Amino acid sequence: MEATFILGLAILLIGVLAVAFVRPKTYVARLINLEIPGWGLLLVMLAYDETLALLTFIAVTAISTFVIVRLMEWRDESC
Amino acid sequence: MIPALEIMFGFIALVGGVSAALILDYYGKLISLGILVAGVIPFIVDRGYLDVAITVSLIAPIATIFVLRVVRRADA
Amino acid sequence: MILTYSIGLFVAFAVTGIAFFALMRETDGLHRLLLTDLVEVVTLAFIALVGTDLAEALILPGLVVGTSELIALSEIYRVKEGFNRPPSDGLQIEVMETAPPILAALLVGYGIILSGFSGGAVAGLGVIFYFLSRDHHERFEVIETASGYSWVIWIFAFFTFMIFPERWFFAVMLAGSAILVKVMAKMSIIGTMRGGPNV
Amino acid sequence: MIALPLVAVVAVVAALRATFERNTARKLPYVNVLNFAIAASIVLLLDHPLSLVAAAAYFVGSTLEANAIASTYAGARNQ
Amino acid sequence: MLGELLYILAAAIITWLLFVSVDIFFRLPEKGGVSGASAVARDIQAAGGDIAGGNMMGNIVCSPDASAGTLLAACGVYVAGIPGGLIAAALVFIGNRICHDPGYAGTTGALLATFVVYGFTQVGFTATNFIAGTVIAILSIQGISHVHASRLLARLWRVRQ
Amino acid sequence: MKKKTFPYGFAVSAIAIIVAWAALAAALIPLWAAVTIFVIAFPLLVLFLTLWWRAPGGEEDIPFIGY
Amino acid sequence: MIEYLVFAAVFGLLLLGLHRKVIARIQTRPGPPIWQEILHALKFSFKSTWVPRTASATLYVGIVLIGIGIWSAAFFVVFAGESILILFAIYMLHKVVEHGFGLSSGSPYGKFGGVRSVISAASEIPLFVTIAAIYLLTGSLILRDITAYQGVHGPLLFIAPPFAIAMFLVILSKMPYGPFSIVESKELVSGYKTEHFGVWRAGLAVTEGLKTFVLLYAFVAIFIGAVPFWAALVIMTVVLISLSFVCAITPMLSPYDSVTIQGLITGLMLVYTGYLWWVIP
Amino acid sequence: MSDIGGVDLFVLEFGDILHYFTPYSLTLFIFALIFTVLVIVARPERQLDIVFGGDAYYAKKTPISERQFRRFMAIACGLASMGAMASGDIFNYTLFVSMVGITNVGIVAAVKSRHVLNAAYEYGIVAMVGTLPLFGGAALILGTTGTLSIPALATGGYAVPLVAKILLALGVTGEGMAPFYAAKAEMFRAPGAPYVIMCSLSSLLIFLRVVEIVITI
Repeated sequence: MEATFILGLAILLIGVLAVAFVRPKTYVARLINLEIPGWGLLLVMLAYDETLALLTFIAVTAISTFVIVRLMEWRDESC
Repeated sequence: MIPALEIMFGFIALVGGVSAALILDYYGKLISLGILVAGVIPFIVDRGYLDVAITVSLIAPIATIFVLRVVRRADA
Repeated sequence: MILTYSIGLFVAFAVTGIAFFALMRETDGLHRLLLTDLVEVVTLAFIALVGTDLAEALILPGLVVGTSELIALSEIYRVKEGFNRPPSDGLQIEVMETAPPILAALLVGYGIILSGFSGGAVAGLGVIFYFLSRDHHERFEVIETASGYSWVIWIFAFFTFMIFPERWFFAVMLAGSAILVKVMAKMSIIGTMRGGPNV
Repeated sequence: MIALPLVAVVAVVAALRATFERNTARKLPYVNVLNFAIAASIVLLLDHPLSLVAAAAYFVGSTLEANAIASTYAGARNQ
Repeated sequence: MLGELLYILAAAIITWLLFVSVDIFFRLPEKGGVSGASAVARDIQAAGGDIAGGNMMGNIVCSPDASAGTLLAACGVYVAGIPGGLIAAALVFIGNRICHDPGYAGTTGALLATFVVYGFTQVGFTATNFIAGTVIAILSIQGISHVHASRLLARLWRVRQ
Repeated sequence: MKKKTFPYGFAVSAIAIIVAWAALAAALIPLWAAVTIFVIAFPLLVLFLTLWWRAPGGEEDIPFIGY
Repeated sequence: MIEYLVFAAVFGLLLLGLHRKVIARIQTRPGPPIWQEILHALKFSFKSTWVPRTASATLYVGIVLIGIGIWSAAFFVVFAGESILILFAIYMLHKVVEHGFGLSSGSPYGKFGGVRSVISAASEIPLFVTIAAIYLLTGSLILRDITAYQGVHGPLLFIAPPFAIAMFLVILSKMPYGPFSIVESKELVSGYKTEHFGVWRAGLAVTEGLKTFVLLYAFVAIFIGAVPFWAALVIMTVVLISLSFVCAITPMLSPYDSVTIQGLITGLMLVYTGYLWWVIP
Repeated sequence: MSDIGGVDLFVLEFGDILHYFTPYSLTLFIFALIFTVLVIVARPERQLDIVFGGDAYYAKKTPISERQFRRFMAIACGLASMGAMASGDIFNYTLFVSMVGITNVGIVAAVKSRHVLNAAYEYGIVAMVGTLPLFGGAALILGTTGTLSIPALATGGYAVPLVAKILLALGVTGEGMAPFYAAKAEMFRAPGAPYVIMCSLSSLLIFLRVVEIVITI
């Protein structure tokens, strides 16, 4: 039971709430809020010393953010 | 890390997280996300994973820049 | 330890409930896609809570699966909604002229040190970031060729494992670097995802 | 060792001020102070040659982030 | 405890003087280096501050300047002595290039600060004093009151002119 | 497939079944092997048999499209 | 062994003929002769045959072979007393075969029949609850062990009648002219069978015969236990006649209702299994 | 091991990773193999589109590039289901299952029909959400028992929580249980029979296998 773990869980919870009940209800706000639980999860992984997983997770999160950003750009361009 | 420090940095992270969730403005959200990262980094460093801290602090702005691309479009 | 795991599980289940509730109420396609991304994070939280070395080994494939599904779904969404005009250049700010090469070089360098899938993801992110700031005169053939060769190297390394187990270190290095190139190549193609004839 | 708690207190103050500032552009100086404090505490937490690099990487990264946000914000306002 | 606090305060004053003079020497208050810096300056002016001081504050936000150089140099001296400070200067240089900053304020500041900090460590100060001192110094500029800080910087800038 | 091949196919599958049956009766092969042969050969037997004795004629056409 | 297989196919077709006969008699029609289905199979096999121009030829032919093959395999599984899990796997995979029949021809009728067969998967779910419950009761899923268990404790039909009813319904949903045979309702011409004519239809008839025999035989083996072969045939006939009664007096349900009712049955079975699980320590 | 699927026929130990066949999983494996071969050799049909009540009809042809992509996806799907049938490790199994989910989407994603794409998208969302209970169940089993090997779990002595089993079954249902989605039925309207068959086959197979796993452990 340590601070990192608890903090991670708290941020995870906050982040998930933030994504689930997003204000204002736009794609961009949701996308930004989506980063919050990621950092919470990072702290949880950190608490268990899962560094390799942590690194990959952060990189892949950025990549999936980019994928969605790309999709939204296509959308803006075509609408 | 002494508990007082843990509380302070944890508090920074929490403030960042909560404000990122509550602020309505996109730029404000991104700035709050930066605050969240600022709170998280000392925990990584404290465990001795300096390489992870370096990578994470380099990747975080990249993710923000990705998001800024759509923020700019949504804003304009 | 037991208490930690229980509390973690409790939060994980609560978070699952919230995420599913939100997903249930959402009807818009893109919002649902974003929420599935959230669900992926929660999934990883479940695995991470186990907290052993094995859990770390399990997170990586979980990540791979999640990303590939996300990419596939976003592509389907694009086609199904008929978004067929590639976006013009988005962000014109000063730092985009200077930052990408340096940061990409740093990330690729670190990725090479890290090697394996993690290194590939880190390096791939760097390459995406670099491509983002450049005109897209990408040489797809080169990327594809590199990826193909790395595949061959990976297979070769695998056979080295099988046939000469005493050369395991060599095989590990070979396999690690091959996967690195492979993943990096694949990820960087996302960076160039600009539609047109190549997609 | 009073330096580290002092820096942490500065960080908390900066974070709070940044959070409660309403104007977007004027949040950034507060965030800048926060970045200084965090970069300092990275080094103070762990006395290791690499922690200098970590501090620099963090500082440069967050400065870049602030720069990008400010520039995008300026660009959006000029339109 | 109290003595250390005094040392930190002294260090804060020293670093404040150091980086403000370097920044002003490198004409940071003249104009915003990137559009973001100008935006910050404009908003500070709108809140009642001065545009010159705002420019400098914006530049500090948007790129590692002399203050960052001072901080990192102090860190470098703390972890590895003079070579550490030089490495910090190199890192600041890279940081400047990343952040689209054509100037050399940060690098110069880091180099100067390395020697200043090292010099002061010989007379009873510790490097940690300087690290904390820099943070407090930057707090005084960026974190207390934007309006007053910008006016103060503008006044100094007019002296330079 | 040519019409001529059907009797051969029928013969092959029938022989396979008979051999497997006999071998099983003589306890030369285990039950599962015989069953495997049956399962593979029996559908072929049925189909080749019927294809062999079916009426000639007919050509490709489109499916049933409604009354 | 092979003689049993051929016998099973023929007897299964005979049972299907009996099925039609009984239905006809209940509806006060004279009905076809009992060996009508066998005659049908033979008749189809003599017809001239080809592959439709739109079909995916390999799949179109291959699926007939697969259909006969899996039910032969199922027959041997039941006959050798292997795991009934395999039997039920084959039962579910039969759905893929139906689907394949329907899709491979390119005909819209066949396609709709195939899609409906996929939708009607709700009929398989009672099956799994039944399996789980049988495992709970007997501690094994090997047919030999189940038979042995019944030798000691008496037929499962009397120990746990609801499962017998569930299995009965499962078989019912595969019987032609039944309330659940939505894949063959008349607006789809012949459902997934529409485009398989001539020799292919004869192969399909063999599949149907084997399937009917195997399912009824499995019902006897699982719920009655070890009986002489002739007695098994008699019981199978009795069960079939009871099925025919049900088919004759119930209307064909719409796809939606069919799925709903099967879902309800599943729910009831789940409740009963839960009860059993509670009672059995 | 309580042999609900028959006695073990074959066990391949590869370090921690384990593959084994019971008569049951072998049957399923062979079925997946047959259909994979069929997918490789079969050409897609030309689906007829008719106007009901009229004489007009036309046959849809599948373009070559689309066919190649879908055939590749169908083969990958077949391989993934074979892997899921043969795997003796719960996490490997879940990975194969989620791969089946991805390839199922891939099989129909190349079809340029709005109905089909809509269905595929909906299904894809469900499949992606399905990974949560799937991996969650596997992780829960690992967390509570410390092992993931099915034979080891089957020997007893481990208290596998019921929740984990339910989650596992739920996840597999989400990944591929074709009939539960009306959406997936729409997916089957896509032309190209051999490939579409693979969707329904793989989802049935993984479901059949998870039944065995859940009863065994």
